[in-house]
Amino acid sequence: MRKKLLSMLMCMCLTAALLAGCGSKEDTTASKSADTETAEETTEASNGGYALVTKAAGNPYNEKMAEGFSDVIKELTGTDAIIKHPQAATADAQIEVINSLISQGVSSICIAANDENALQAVLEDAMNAGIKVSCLDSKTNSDSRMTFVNQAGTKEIGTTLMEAILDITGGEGQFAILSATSQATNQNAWIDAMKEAMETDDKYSKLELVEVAYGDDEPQKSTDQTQALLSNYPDLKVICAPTTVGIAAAAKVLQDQKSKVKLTGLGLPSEMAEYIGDDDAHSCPYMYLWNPIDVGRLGAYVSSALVNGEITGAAGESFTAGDMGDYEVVDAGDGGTEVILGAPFKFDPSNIEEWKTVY
Amino acid sequence: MKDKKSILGKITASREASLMIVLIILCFVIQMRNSSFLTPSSIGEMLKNNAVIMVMTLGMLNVLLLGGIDISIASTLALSGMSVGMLIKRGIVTNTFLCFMIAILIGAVCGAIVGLTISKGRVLPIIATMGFMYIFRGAAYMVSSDEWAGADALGSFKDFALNSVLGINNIIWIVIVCYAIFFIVMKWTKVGRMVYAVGSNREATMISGIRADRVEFFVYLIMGILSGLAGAMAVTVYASAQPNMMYAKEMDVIAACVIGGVSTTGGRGSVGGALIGALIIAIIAKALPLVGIDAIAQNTVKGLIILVVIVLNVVTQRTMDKNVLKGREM
Amino acid sequence: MSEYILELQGITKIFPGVKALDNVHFQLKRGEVHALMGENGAGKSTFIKVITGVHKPEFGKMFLEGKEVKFKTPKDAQESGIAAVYQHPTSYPHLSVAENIFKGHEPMKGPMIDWKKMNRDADALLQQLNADFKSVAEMGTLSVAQQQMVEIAKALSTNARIIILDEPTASLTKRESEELYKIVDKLKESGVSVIFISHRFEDMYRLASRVTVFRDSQYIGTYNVDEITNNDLIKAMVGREIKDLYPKPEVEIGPELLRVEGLSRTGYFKDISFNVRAGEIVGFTGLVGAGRTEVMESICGITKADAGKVFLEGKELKAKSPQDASKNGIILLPEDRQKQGLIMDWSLGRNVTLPVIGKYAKYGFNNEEAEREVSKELLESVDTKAVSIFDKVNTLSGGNQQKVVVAKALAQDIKVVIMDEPTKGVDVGAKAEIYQIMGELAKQGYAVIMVSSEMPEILGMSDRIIVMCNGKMTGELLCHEASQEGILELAMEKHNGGNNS
Amino acid sequence: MAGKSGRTISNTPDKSLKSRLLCWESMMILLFILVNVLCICISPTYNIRNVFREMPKYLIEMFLLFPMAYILVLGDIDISVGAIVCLSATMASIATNNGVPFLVAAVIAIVVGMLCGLVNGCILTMFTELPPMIVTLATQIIFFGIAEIALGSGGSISLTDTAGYKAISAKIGMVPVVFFVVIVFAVIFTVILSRTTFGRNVYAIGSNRVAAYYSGVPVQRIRLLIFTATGLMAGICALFLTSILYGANTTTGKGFEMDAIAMAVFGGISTSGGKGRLLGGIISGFTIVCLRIGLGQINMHPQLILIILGILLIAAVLVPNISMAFTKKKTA
Repeated sequence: MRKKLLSMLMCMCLTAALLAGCGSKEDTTASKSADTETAEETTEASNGGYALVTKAAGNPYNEKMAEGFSDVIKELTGTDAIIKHPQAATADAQIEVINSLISQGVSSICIAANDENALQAVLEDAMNAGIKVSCLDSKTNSDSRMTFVNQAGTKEIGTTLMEAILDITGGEGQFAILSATSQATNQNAWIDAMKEAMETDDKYSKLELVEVAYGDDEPQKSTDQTQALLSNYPDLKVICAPTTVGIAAAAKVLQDQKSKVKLTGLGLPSEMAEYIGDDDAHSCPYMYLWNPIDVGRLGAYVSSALVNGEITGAAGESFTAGDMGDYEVVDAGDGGTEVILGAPFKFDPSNIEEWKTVY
Repeated sequence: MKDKKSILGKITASREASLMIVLIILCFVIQMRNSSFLTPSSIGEMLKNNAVIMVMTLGMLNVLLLGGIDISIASTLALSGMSVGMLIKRGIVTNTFLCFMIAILIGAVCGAIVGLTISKGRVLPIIATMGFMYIFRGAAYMVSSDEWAGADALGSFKDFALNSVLGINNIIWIVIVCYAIFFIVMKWTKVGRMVYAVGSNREATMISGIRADRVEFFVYLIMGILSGLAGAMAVTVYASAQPNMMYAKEMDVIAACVIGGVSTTGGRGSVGGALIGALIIAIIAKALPLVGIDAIAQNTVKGLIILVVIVLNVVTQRTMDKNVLKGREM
Repeated sequence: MSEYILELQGITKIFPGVKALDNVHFQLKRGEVHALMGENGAGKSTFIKVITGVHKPEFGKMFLEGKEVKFKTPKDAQESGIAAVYQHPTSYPHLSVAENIFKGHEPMKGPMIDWKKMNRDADALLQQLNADFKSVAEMGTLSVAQQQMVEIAKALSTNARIIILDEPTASLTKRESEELYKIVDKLKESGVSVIFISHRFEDMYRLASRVTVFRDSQYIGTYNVDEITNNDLIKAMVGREIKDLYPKPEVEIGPELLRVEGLSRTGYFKDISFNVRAGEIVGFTGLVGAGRTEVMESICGITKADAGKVFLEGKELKAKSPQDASKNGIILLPEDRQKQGLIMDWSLGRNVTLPVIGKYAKYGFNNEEAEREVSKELLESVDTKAVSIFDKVNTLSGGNQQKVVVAKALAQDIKVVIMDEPTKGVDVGAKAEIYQIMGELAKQGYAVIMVSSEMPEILGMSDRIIVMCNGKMTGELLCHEASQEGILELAMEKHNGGNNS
Repeated sequence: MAGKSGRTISNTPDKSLKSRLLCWESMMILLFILVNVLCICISPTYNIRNVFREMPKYLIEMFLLFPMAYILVLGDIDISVGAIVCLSATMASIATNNGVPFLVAAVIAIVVGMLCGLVNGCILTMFTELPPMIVTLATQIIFFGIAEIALGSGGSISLTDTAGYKAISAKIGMVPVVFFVVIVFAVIFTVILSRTTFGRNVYAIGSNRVAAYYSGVPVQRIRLLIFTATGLMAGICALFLTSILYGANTTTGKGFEMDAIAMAVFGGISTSGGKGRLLGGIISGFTIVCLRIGLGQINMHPQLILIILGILLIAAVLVPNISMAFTKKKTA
């Protein structure tokens, strides 16, 4: 009797849980977040479909990218794109997601990689299965992609940030970098580009990089690190945070303490609107970012072009990305190719009000 | 002669006192390396930045006193914080006080569910809270609908953490009030002593007329309420609500308690000990970047410090026991 | 007003599957000490819990001072002036003595606990009981006897009219029991009625005026203590006659098996030397806390001795763990069956074969069939009352649990058996059976060491008696030259000097 | 020395079909079938080929389930296994990139894992007062920290020579090699726990550590051995993980300990020690894997999948408790 009841309850529980899952799917679709298909529609998806794999769920930057991606796919094919978030911001979790997409038989995967090399095996599998693999936002190594949608050239970002630092410091003085985690691919590439710019160009010679601190993209740790930078380097003039979580945490610390130290870097306008301003009451005179919606849109166009055979991902090819204009596939310098969206966009007090509602 | 012995005896016999010495040594060493450490503003920053963990440590103290454990608290925090963040962002609620109340209410509901599962459903705390860790965290993501509530969206709510009363930051006031309340409750009220009683000998409570299951429910409820409060605090301190906020921070809270001499098997621990434990955790987080330990080695050092402190706890306890035995006349 | 302060009629209490009390009656006169006797499992403890409101009976009525009462919670009973001192100390080891005494009815100053008043009141109560410790001491650091005293203080603190003592002397020594008797006398004088549960006849004779006997959850009868003989009482309790409680067989003493020389452990015992020969039963006695158990644990490698040597059959034995000791044939039957002796939620069979599974295993794989065979044989040989070897141990009574512990020891290759308080919490019927087994062991040529606080069994079963006091051996007596008084004198040697740290 | 009363005690075990069918394990098998039927219904792409293809990533966590089951039965817990996987994978990758042959790298991974487990075991057996949860929490932070230092500022390492690793991530037909390895280990670990003297001793320690010690069970030696073996299995897990990741990074293995504990608990192994069988854990492990694959294929939000797993985990413990209370009330 007891066991029977037990088994019944267990089964009921399971079905209830699953129903709950399927039920709330509608909400998430409505808010354009997760899965865009109901179970029946998956049949279509298994015969094709365009998939985007983000770095993690619950991040508005990724959401905006996904938004742009699905809009374009809807426009081009009339079907919904498959947006997949991994369970955590790790390469491990992305492998599970990509495997699942291979099973579903999608025709293209566009991925923002959490680790440059770790996805090689599974992405090779995907390509062997005839799936067109491209990256956006954050690349994988050249063996495991056909091409990469780069939000802005790495070198360009490096020099842009160095220019900003030069401008804010007034030409000389100490500055520090507050990064995300020590293994964040993008951040490391940009920091390297900044260092390279310092070495190659004489005008940066009076600038001194005192420390690269890591806030692990956690508000608490980023706050601790920022405060430590302030007390360890009393002569510090600028902090540069090329990460959305870090820049917001640092901006808050500086603004709350009414510190003389200024901030720049890469951040989301909606998160940073509060801190951007020319006067002493604001900690960040200006910062940069690209439009994540456009990154997503270009990613979709690239996926589509790859699937349609317009491009194969070789350097020198070109394609039309709807109203965004024509783009050319160029050599990325790592043995693979990339498509560069454009220059990073500058957010300053004159335009921040306009952009903070967009993303 | 006897008085002398008792003062010395008190210091060596009280875990809080010996931990206090560790704390002072720690502060001294850091101060030697970096003189900006022991300044009012630096201490204020440290307290403010660790307020969330300090508040939750009080709840965890109660849970551990019962011999239980709660690893769902960081998820409860995220759910309440995220809910408040979204409510403000959508313009539904703007009053700061109301926001705190809502956060506490959400925390209370989470705590009540956990408490019911453990006290009435007789599910082992570690398993129940592991399940709820996933559930509440998932719920936080659902609430967020993959958005953040940033500084701009939070309006006047974030000012709470900036303002101060009598020169002490609001957030630190919350911590002080919480610790004061718990210090009194745990020492001077029946309810507080009941928690100790249930943790010390659960079977005996029935005879003393204490309903152990109610105390257990109550303790997890309190834990939930404090996590909810901490959720709102985290949002105002960092002026940002994200669904993955404070991910895995429950371990820091547990570590704070254990460092503070709270026994994980129940019955032993004090508010003072929890405070010192939380302070040691706070100092570690604050000081490691200050004393110039390479960023990449900071985690290793943090782990080593925790390990050394708990091993030290055991070693001192053993020598204490041995000394008692040696003193025994035969 | 009725003659009886407390009267229970037709009480029936049913637990899932068992009738714990079946139509039980009880009457308690004002100011009397009333003994409640019966074997373990007879329903005494359940009965007490009904009186104190812990259990609610299915049928029956309860009258307090002639008025019918129904207790919903233990608190109701407390407020009506009923207090109980339970068999297993129900204290909170991490809390102070004062808090233990006043738990549930702390003196308050507004919403806050008045610690000062609580400590003061507690000290006053303790002084009344001639306690040698302070109210601020941590409960867990006290000895069992001291904890018992706190329990009594706790009962007194509620100004109870009825105090129930559930086996208060079970873990007390003779001298401590005497102290307790004095306290009970004092209570009686002040008009408090006492219900007294005990397995010891001397307690009953010394204190009670009337005795009620339960057997198999049923009421058997109430007798005046001075009108009933020992044998009749046993018959009422057990339902049959027990002729010889201490069946000590005549055994020829063989060669020396175990010799201990100068064994010491800081803070516990010092310079212990003795020997045990084959076929001999050596009784170890002394007050609780004299260090007897600790000596045995050191011999068996459970704790490390600081100095001294142990010889088994003339060869030095350095046991570093109980495993080493049992491999060499020294088996300890620990004092606390439930915590140290048995795995309570395992079956009988599994428990019996736990130390010897390796012996029957092939290449490390268990031979379950052989294990079942062996455990059946052994459990039957000690006459365990159980249906199947798959029964769980926690369904057995204390005496039968002890038999399982014995069976477990017998499964191993033994030379020396150390029995630590083998009859603690065991009822009369099972006690006799355990003595029987002890005698058989000696007869088969094993050396037996019995650690016990119960004077009659020490005197009744031992060939030689070793008395310990405060960590030291204070005397070694041959059976025929020993007397209760003589042993007591040795056991309290140092205590008279007032040195009780 | 025969019993005088001549009372006999039965020693024939209850071998009835009913008692066999109504155990937790058969419930788990039922649930496993149910989950698979459900997955087939909701996902058109849920078939054997796809399941086997997606499985390796999940299967490698099963290497941790086996020793974790032992640790839980002991009444201990180890939350550092994920960190050990990370450290082992890092060391193996570094070794390979320094030109060490695959087999030696494999040995390095296993030895590093074993050493980490040994550290846990030594601390816990030397200071028996310390709660395992806290000790392994500290070592978790330390092991991840060491891996972080070894990985350097990049935080990631990529294999330059993947030859050997490709061999262990290969497939035989459509079944991946790792599946066979897992099955072999499953059989070994299950048999040891349920059939051997060692296994019985593990249960004895978990049920009553003091009584086990008094009965001559070498408690601390067994604990040390099992914690070390856990490290060893984490090393093997790391090796297979490296073969999928072609390297290691600082997030490798994060959260594996919770997954392993969840699988074990779901399979009926209590964290309070002494209860449950590994077979249940293994079936529940496969059930969870299948469920995750199925739900992944219908693109369910990952956090929603976690919510479902959380509910299942609590239900697995709660439902029997409630129904037991229910039946108790009925008979009373």
